[in-house]
Amino acid sequence: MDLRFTAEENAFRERMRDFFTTQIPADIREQVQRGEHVSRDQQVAAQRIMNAHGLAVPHWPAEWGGQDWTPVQLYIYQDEMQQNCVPAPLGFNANMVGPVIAQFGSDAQKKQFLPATANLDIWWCQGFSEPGAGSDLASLRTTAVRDGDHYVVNGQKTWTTLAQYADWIFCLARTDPGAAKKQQGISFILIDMQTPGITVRPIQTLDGGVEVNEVWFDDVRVPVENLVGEENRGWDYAKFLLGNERTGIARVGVSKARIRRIKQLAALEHVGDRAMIEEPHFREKLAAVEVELKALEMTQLRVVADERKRDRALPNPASSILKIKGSELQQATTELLMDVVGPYILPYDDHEHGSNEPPVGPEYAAEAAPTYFNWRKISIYGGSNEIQRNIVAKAILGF
Amino acid sequence: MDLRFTAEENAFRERMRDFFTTQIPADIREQVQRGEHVSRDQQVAAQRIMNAHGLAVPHWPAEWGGQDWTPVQLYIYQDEMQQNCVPAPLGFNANMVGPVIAQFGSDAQKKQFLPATANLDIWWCQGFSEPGAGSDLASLRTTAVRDGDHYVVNGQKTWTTLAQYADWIFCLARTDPGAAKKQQGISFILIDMQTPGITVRPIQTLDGGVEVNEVWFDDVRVPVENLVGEENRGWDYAKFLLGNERTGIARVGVSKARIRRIKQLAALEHVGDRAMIEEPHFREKLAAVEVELKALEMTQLRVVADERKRDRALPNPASSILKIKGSELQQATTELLMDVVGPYILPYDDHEHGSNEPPVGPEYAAEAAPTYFNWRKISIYGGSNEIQRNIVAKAILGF
Amino acid sequence: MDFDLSDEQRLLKDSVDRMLADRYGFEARKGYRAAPEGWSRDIWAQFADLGLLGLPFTEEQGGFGGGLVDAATVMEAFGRALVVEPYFATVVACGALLRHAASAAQMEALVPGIAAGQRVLAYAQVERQSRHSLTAIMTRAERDGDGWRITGEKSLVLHGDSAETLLVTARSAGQHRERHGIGLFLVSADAPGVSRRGYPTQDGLRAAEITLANVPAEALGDPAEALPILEQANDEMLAALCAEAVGVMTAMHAMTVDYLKTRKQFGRAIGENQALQHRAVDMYVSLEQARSMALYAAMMASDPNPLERQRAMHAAKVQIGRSGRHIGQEAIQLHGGIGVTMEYAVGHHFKRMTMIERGFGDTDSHLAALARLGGLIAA
Amino acid sequence: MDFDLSDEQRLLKDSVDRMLADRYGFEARKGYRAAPEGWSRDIWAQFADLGLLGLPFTEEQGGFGGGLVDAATVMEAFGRALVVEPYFATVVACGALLRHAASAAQMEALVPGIAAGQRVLAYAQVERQSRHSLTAIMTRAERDGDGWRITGEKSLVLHGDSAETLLVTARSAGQHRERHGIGLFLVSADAPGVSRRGYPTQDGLRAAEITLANVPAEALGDPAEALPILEQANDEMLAALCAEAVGVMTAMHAMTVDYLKTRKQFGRAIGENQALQHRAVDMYVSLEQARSMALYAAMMASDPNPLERQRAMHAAKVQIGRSGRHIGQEAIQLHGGIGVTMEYAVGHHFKRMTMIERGFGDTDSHLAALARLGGLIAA
Repeated sequence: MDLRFTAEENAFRERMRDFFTTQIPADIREQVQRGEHVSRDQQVAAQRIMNAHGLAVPHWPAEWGGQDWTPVQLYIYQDEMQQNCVPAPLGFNANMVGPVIAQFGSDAQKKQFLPATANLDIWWCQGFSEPGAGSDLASLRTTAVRDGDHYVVNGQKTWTTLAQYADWIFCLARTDPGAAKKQQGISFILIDMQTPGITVRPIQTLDGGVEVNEVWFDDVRVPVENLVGEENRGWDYAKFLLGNERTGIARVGVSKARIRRIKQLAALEHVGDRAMIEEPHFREKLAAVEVELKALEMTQLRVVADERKRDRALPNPASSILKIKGSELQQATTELLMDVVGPYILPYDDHEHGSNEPPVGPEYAAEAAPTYFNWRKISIYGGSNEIQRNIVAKAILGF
Repeated sequence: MDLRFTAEENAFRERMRDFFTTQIPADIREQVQRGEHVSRDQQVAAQRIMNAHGLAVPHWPAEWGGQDWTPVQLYIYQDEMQQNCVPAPLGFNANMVGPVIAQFGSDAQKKQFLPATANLDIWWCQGFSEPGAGSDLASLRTTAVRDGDHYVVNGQKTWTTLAQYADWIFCLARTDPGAAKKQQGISFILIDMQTPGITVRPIQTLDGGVEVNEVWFDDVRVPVENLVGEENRGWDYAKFLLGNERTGIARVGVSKARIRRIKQLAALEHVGDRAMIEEPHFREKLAAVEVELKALEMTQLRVVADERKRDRALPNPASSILKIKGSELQQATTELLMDVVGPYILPYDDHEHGSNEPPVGPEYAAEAAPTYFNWRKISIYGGSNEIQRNIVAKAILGF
Repeated sequence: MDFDLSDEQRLLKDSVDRMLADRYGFEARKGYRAAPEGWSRDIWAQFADLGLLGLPFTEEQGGFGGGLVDAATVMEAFGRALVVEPYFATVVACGALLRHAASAAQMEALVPGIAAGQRVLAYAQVERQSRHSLTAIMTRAERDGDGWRITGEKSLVLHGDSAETLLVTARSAGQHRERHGIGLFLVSADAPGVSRRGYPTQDGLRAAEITLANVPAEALGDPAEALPILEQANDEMLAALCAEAVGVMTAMHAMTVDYLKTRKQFGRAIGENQALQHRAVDMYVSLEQARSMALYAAMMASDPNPLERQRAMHAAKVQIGRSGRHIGQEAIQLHGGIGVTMEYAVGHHFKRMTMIERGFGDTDSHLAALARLGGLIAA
Repeated sequence: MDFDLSDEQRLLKDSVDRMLADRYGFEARKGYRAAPEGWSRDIWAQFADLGLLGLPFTEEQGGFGGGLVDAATVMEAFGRALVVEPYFATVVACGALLRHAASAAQMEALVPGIAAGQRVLAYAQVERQSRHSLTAIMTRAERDGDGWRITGEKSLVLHGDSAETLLVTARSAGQHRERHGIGLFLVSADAPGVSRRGYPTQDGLRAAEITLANVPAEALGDPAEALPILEQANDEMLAALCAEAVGVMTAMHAMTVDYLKTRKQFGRAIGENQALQHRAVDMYVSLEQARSMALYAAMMASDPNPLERQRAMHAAKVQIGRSGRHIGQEAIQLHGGIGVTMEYAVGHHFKRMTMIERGFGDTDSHLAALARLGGLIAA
């Protein structure tokens, strides 16, 4: 047992840090640091730089742009990306549909989609959730009925993140309504968002932004060659996809970056005569989160190390722990940020609707409350923390 | 709405405080304040003084020694008793078997038992719980089989508090094993602890003391006149009994007294150059508990005020809230006491086994850890906090 | 001791509840917020008709002689419905300031207009650096004949953009953070030298940044010794906010329980999961604790002993903050996805609760202040 | 980075686990505690046979050259079984002190006896007023020819009643709480002037109050500059305690999950209640966090940078304390009645956990110290 990083691993970290801090435009990283959403153009720009350096999809098969990295290297890559406020390659592309196509897609699909997906020439969104389904994903009701060499898709998806930016959507749709179990008879289908019959309606979230949407399919005709893998086996591909994000989910680097920022701002904010960072109570609150975060980082490294011994096709229930604790700590940092900002969390900066006035109060104040509001979602989406607890209870504790 | 006590109520409080602080021997109250158990003799002495002044069983019917007090007066009486570290009249007598006999007993039983019960001439213990039953009280297996003018009792009870001191035990026993529901066919029977066939085995608890026991009944012959009320209706009487303690359960006065003591000790203990009570972090921890305690006191007063409008024979589900929060806060104070005592919580003072050496460290240190250990029970006994949550979920929230 | 509402109080409560049930649904509220001022003058007139706007003033002054319990009753109902009109600013905050500071003549000049719904007031107290301190005032008041001239910048003035009249704190003497030297001044919002920038707040209300450049003003009470009155009024504001918060929490809890009972997943109501039931129970315990402390705050906000009063208000704000945070976060979590959208009411309550939790001193600062005062229980 | 045990470490772990499984059941442990010294010399001899008592010393010194990870492996196993023998006092605490302070000659004189199980040591550091401070030392050391004489009172000396040899901190120079002037001294427990009062501790171990009246002693290292070594050794003790705590927690969690699965109430296993399952999951998350931090502590306890090392140790003790408190309280609560009796193992684990949580600086004091050092993440 040697819990330190090797010299090679430390050198790799230096290389990553150097790349992220010198190659990704500072304005993009600063915007992420402030807690603001990046624009579509910024997301595309950052990912293309990474892709040009072979760093957008390092976990993909080598022939499609992957690097042959160890789990520890992948971890370091992700950690440095997060700590340096670099927007991660679009998850729907890099972690979701890309690996599914690489694993289960036809050769034609791989050629058509993988390079464009890695380079964010295609912006993907995910059509899994449906109204009323929530965590019971398999109860989906969207149908795809075969009609000649097309599927005709009808139904409604919801919580479709950034559908307003998307070129394509990957969907689960029911192709065999008579299947014995609800998990059967579902297919995994790729759909061009330009196809007639698709309607996108934005849903405004608590922070005032639009990140998610409802998407309707009204007799949408999709060529059968857009089916991934076999018909009626979509549930298997979806499980593969959902198990893919195992360790980065804790987002320790994101929390570290935010704590660093909180400490910087707390040196500027004063309570009475004293800088906030000098307040023992506040320092102890911060330290308590730092302790849990260090523990989570070590937990994550243990899971990463364990990955070498696991069948990568099987989900790792330990990732549920990373999700539970990681989301709690990310949420805790958003509250600490509000502590620092103090009364100036109150004004609502309506920049989404074109307000161009300077912020009320310090410039760092405007995103504090929206970030807190928005980040309540991270213990809900991707399998709520309640679902994660059910998974741990069953898969680890044996209930 | 007027949330203040009336002048009459304040005068009543003064009278109670005066009585408790001048009539109950100081050594007994100091022992309670230190967190030590009182002896059987001390318990009897205190209760007899109260009874001589008509203050042992004020909530009983007037003809058996009760006072015709309002719920608020009863609350003030209890609060002053707790705040002044007076050992409450034995609960098994005053709140459990006494009211049951007064309500459901025969005239002969009332005459035989009530005055002696109020005066603690009889020390009662409770034979409800059985091994393996836990909160599922009605699954009890102790039997009482009619044989002429006796019942023959066989079975085992557990968690029988202070059975080693008891003269009599009130038991639930199954008299009709063929009853349709497990709550039916149970009878409420009074048994002299001197009867042949009774064995008491002490159970040592975490604090090292013996508060609870196992009690075995081996062909114990009990005269039929010791049946309370009707045969097979014991479950109703037990429910009446358990619903009787509704508001005092929060034990706000006990927590107040302990916080007062913690503040006194924290002025004596030093961390570096500073008295512990001057440490901002410690003061804030204390204050946080004081806030919740004040809220609980107000909650308790609201429940007390509500009592006037309620059928006193029905349990009040709001008392579950008092139980949940009251036990949490009592337990929180035991941890604050350990905070103050610091390293000297470590020595185990084996006074139960006749150690007569002076305490290691300050004299107030010895009880800190045992109190913490012992008080874990208060969120378990009398219907665990999990059971209380089930009650609130069903009876108040309508799940 | 008596926790029952009087007949008058019950009447007040019923009429407010009825009006809100009729006029203040989720969609209706959206409409009021979309108005130019961010709230509805029509609803405001209804408040006047119901006597709510004159509530805290005596009948001689043109009001209805309501006490803090009456105010709490109204505010709790407003919390449930998330009322966006400037009731807190005009009636609670400025009402308390006027009652404690204004002369009979000043009352006579102002109260009828307030009670009739013709005059909206705002309390301009916060400054850029003040962080909830009542003494960190850099705005200056200088004598000008019989009157005063005010110069300075006021920030986060609740409903400061739609108010006709401003009550402004300013320093006529003394040093920064000194207790002596602070006065309360009456300023007309359209006086020369007043410039205002209004904006929406995170919880759907409105506020303004206000610059005062040599603006003519009238003193309310002693121009250099207003602090005790500001503190008294501040504590009454806190009591009202606590009551409003209880309304907000009550609504969040009720919506959550309702959602758990009706939302079906995996073929059954999610509320059949015991883990979620227990969490709803813990929310309920938090709610009842908050309700108790809001009552305590209403009782203690007029306590003649300032130290006891302040201890009580710190404690109340701490309990409200903790309960509100717990209930709010759990309400969102248990609602799942729809909890984080603007399309469903619970998120709006969560946002209001967050701003109450962190407004007028956040939970940590009140806890620290209470600890400095030695807590609630004397050693 | 490599989290796997080496072959030697796995061998060590297996042999310790096997021995404890054979010899250290709940009833057996009760017997060991009933012995006059409160622990078993027979078991101690077995530890010697397994090489555990010489573990931290080099082979040249007569030991086995184990590192902090080996120590952690042993201590975690001991935590699961609640070992009552003086391993922490003799091997972990005094072992670390000797390794850092003793001369080759002193090592030669002491280590073989320790490794063979013939010599028990205790570390006499705490004093009545010191409250975990390493510098609050009033015990005096005065030069006496080539040697020293020690006078003072030491308190809460773990296994001080059965130790043959004491390592005593004393001040040969400097003022109270000054860093300079502190030395570490070797004292024979049967030397004239040593009087000891042994007593049981809350967690079933033993400790002693020790009075030293002009007792002859030998200095270990510099008699006035031992503090850095005491700090280094203290951090190694903390790392070992963290590992032991993980063992204690692991056992409590396993017992609780097992109990939930087997205990039946209302006709079914109580573990079928989802609310209880989720609480067992939260305990598991706490446990894994603690396990991670204990590994971190083992890694950082020998870090050459004292500041980084101390930050890490404070953080580890905080995490261990929080996780241990959470897991311990929940384990008792979920066991119900049997959890609060001495007749069932979980309560004994709970008591040991409580003493670890509050020994060697409680959670609050380590958190405060970490905060004073600026936390773990640089701004």
